[in-house]
Amino acid sequence: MSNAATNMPAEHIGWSRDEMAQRAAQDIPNGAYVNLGIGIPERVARFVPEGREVIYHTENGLLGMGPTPEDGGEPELINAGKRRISAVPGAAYFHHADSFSMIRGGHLDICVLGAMQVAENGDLANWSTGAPDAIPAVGGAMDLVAGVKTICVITQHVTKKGQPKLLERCTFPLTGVGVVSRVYTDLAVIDVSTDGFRVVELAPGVDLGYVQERTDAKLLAANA
Amino acid sequence: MSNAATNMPAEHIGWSRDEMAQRAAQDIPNGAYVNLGIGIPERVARFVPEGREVIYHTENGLLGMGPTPEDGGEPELINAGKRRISAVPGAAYFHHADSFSMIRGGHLDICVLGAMQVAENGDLANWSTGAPDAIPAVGGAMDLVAGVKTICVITQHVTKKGQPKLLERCTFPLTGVGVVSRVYTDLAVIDVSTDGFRVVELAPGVDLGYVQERTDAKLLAANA
Amino acid sequence: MIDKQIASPAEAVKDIFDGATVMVGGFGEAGSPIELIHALIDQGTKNLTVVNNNTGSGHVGLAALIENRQVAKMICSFPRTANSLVFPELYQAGEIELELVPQGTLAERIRAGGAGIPAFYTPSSVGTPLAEGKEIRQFNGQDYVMEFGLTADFALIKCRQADRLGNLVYNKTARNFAPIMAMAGHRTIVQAREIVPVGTIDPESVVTPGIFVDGIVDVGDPQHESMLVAEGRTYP
Amino acid sequence: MIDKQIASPAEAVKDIFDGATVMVGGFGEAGSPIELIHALIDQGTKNLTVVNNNTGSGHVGLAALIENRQVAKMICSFPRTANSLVFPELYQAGEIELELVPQGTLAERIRAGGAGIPAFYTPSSVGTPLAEGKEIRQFNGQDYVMEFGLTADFALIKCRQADRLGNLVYNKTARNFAPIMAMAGHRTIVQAREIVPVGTIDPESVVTPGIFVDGIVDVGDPQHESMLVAEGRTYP
Repeated sequence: MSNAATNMPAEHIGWSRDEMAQRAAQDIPNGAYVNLGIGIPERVARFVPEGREVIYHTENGLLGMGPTPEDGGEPELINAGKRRISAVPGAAYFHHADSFSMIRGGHLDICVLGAMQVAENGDLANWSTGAPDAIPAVGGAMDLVAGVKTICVITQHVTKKGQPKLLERCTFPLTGVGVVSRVYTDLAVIDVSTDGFRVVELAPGVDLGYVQERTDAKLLAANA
Repeated sequence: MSNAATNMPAEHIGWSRDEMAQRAAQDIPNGAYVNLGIGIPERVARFVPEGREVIYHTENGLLGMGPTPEDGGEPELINAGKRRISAVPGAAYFHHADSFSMIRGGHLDICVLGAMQVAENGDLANWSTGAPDAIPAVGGAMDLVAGVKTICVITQHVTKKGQPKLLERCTFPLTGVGVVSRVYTDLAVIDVSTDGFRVVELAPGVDLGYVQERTDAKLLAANA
Repeated sequence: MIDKQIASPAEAVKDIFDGATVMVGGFGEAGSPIELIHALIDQGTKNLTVVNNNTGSGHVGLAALIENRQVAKMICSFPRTANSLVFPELYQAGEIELELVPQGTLAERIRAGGAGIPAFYTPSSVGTPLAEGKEIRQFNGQDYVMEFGLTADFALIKCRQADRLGNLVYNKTARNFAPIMAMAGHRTIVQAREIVPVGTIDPESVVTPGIFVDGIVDVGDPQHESMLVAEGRTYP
Repeated sequence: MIDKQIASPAEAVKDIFDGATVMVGGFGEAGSPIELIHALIDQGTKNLTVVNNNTGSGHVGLAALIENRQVAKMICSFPRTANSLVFPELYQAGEIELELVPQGTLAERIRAGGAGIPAFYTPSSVGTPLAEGKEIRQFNGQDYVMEFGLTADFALIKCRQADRLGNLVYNKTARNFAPIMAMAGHRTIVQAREIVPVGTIDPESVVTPGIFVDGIVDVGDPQHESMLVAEGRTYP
């Protein structure tokens, strides 16, 4: 199935990165405590609809993360991606053990992460390709997927080489077992249901067959 | 051995409560972090020699406990005995888990406690007589003896009924196993050594035989 | 907008159900959320398991809740104190259950519960009756006892200042169990002496970040247990 | 009188011995005690086990300590970052050991070590390669992995303000691992941007009480790793 994808310039079909982030932002309710991963997930914060107040957590010790500061910021106010950030009024600083108590203790509502692979049973792989010469690095990903109530993934539907990232089973080392609830790709919004991947929404101009061709697991239609 | 004690008015021989506290205070070095139990141990703070700065911990959440306030104090500044206290400059407040992390993690240098019984192997019983109808209550005693580097006991040498409190083995339920380093009684200062109780110092007018008569374990002389 | 303020203690406790586990802040009277406890007495919720270091004093606050036969079980470290009259009598009559836990183990169990740690090992109580029946395990040649994390359906606590987001700071030794109970309570209700605008509390000095707090009630001039006891007051 | 002040970074690190385990505060550059690390490079202490979330960047600070072949093993969660050049090369050459730990588990292990907890259970990493070879145990029908508390011979951290008793407050997200490393270090050395008279720091706002601190060095105008890296600086 995956070969078909390589014949298409994926960037011309489906949602852009910002549109993926915007779509994910629609699902974040007022009052949610949210942790956003590095990359496309970070963009979600820009698109939360007016009128909703969302509190952003960064696992290096801040609740109430604000946008990138216009003045360039300061080296001791950074996010988990080590980028300079701001803090909103009502923020709180705390140490790492307290920060991961929030995560592990189930106090955060939503975490939006990137992914290398997502399996139809909700398994997530996003930290290592398992290549023997790679420098392994995991950060807080395993804690986030183990602790946060709802884990969402934002990812391109296929790799740069056109390989599917949504699979029956992950082939890369796992980050967590059965943890993903919903996946936002450039082609569709897909829930991990007890029956497997269920397509909730398709990007404009994309049909189920097109997405299925680029997915290495069976996709269920929204109303199936 | 214990019967002899009942024939003597113990309060006329040996150290007074304040003298016991004063003697214990001599052994507290400058810079020590100290937790003092309720009762005679609390008095130790009054007698620490001039020039030594000692930081007092109260397990309900304060490092830098000061003396009883002259103005009567306030209901939200109390010690572990629920008595109103003051805080010295340089004090710090913290929550209960942090407070017992200090204790359990071995960060406190000295804890001075009262005792019902002390055994020659360092076992301590100070929370329950084991009477079936008693309301059991333990507080922080088991944490303190398990965690603080040096555990000292201040106690009358015998009970009000003249029964020895220093024994070969405790008969009451234990607070901790092999935890006591030194005992300050009204009659003597006694170390718990690998060979058992060793008398370090006798109260004025008290000889070893007199203390031995009131002890249900063998006492070693200081220089033996 | 997020606004966790609740109009009254009565409304704040209305979801507490029969049979719930309720953590109640305070060490003695310091930090005791007495107005929330009294609202729970007014509500009459029964068969509660209550977690508190003590069992209250006199005939007000936690002692009154126990006296009103709303508490089936206490989990605490020191159930008798100078003015504790109610619990000892019910306990000796076999009318209330007691789980006695060393104070540091109680604190750590609550913190673990809030931090998603199901169990941990501690040296406290090893070799004593309070370790009987529990798993003992050696690490580095020393014995430790396994203890379980503790969570609760509700936590009722008291603070000095709160904002609408639930950021809290406390007053002196009234802090005690409140920050960890706020973590361990599935629903944490706070009575605040003062509710201040967002941004008032220094982010460096927040003790309980708002994520742990679900509801805040303004109780600007709380009663003091020791004064009520000294006056011989009872509740209700 | 208690006075934990030490005259210089060189004197502060002089007891660190070959083969010691050293916790180094900081998440990336935020909170990195760069002057203490450089003093350790000057001293040349070898065969260290270093605990830090990362492995430094460029050729200064922690990266320079590694580059100077003083570190035998790193315990960390994320050993490669944008400007981390030194560790990857040595690791791929098999010249430095790595114990990779999920970030939250690393934090909890350090906190446990400082709190006298020898081991605990966590859901993080269950079902992944990082749980392989570790004890898995069920609580309430869910799998958890057992992890051990972590202590160190020394902790090197950075703070915003200190007093002579060792009470500390931090600056924003530079707080990160410092308070728990202060607990877990048998000897905790702090570089402070400012040393203030006792009584200056509000007792309600102290983050690290002095009991966890052994030595304080005044480093009033610390270097910033990112600026040094941008300038292409190396150390020594």
